[in-house]
Amino acid sequence: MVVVQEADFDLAVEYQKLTENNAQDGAVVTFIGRVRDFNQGQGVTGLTLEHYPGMTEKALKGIEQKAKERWPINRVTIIHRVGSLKICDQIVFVGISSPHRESAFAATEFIMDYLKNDAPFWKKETTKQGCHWVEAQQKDKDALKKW
Amino acid sequence: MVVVQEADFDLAVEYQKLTENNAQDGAVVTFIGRVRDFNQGQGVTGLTLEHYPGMTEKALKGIEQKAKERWPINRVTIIHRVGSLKICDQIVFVGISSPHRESAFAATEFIMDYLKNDAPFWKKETTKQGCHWVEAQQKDKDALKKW
Amino acid sequence: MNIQVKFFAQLKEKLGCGELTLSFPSESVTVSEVKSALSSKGSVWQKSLADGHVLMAVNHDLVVESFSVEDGDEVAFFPPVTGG
Amino acid sequence: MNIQVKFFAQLKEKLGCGELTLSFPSESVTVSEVKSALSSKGSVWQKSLADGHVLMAVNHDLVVESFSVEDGDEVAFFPPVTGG
Repeated sequence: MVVVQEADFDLAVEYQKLTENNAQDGAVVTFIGRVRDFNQGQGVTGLTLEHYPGMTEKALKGIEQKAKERWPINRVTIIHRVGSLKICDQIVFVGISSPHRESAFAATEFIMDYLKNDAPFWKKETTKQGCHWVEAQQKDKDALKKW
Repeated sequence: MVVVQEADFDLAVEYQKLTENNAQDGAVVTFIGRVRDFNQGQGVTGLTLEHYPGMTEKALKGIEQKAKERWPINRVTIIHRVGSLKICDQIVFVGISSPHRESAFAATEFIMDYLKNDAPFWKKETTKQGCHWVEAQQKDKDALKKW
Repeated sequence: MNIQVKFFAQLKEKLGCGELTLSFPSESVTVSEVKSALSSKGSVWQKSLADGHVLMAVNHDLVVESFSVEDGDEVAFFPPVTGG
Repeated sequence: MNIQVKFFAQLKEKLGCGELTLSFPSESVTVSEVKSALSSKGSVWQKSLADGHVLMAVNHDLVVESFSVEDGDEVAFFPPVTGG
């Protein structure tokens, strides 16, 4: 399941969806990305997330599909927020249930690594000195090499 | 933080502890292990978790410490339940917050892999045909090779 | 043929343009030819689109410069993504 | 010297014993010597403890057979663990 929304999400609700009526999956891995107070700017006060409506959903569904082809995972949820966010706000959720922990770990990290490179979202950070677009990082590109 | 208890745990409460007043950690990874309806017995109806009181806490703290020495992770929670559990019950929680997702993923999986090999818990499965001790699996031993 | 072209993030700001329509006499062009047509709009366009890091998508899929674009397609140019 | 010995899970069930106290005339023994002393209690003990998969702990830390045990120590024997 892929969702792109301005609204916040609730980990407990998402965990419930991954596990209700699910007696086959012994492992659930979740990842949550949050707004930090430092990043490429010092003293970040918030950020705005722009995206490419339509392509974001398609890109995320494509990444979900690749993960499902590669590992025996049963339920997958990807939620990415857009719009204005403050420090400590939640940005992204990935949750996966699987019979086996190694698949759940690998697929969750795989989805985050591909999301960071292929899903059309852009962050603009606000600091006390003004705002600037976040630069893409080489280490995110390098993260794909392990897959 | 390491806890061994009979009581259930609540993901939302644990997530809150990992993130409240925490503006430095952009990444939170959680793992939850649950009782499946199949394992080494078909038609598992539940299980009993025996442990070695005193050593369990010490072993888990040792594993937490090893993870903290190896990765820049800030908050770590390990909860393992003991006693009688039913299908779909939660067994184990590992939650980690870190400035970086790669550290959070690696450390969470590292802790689960070492917990599976070094923490003195033993599962006895109940099936319709009776009950039996779960046998340790070679793949859990092999999982340590990646660290 | 007509195609819709979109720009995002830094690129949209630099060009001062989020969306435009382009017409070509031929029945299909490559993404590279779309870039050339856009570059002729001025030095900011030329310079911004020459940046090797600019990503390209056609109908919501990432593509390379040799990808073929047809009538009615939506082509997008944007900087490396930074979500997550 | 006296040591406390504990058994868990399958091993506890096979031996019909969860805990016992052992006395040695010397001031320290190896875990291997503790095993030998226990094995002399009968064939079930001998066979169960000879299993190469049995794990050993002294004062709550996993140890190898050559590890030295002293007065008051707690020694434990148990099968490979299966938590998580």
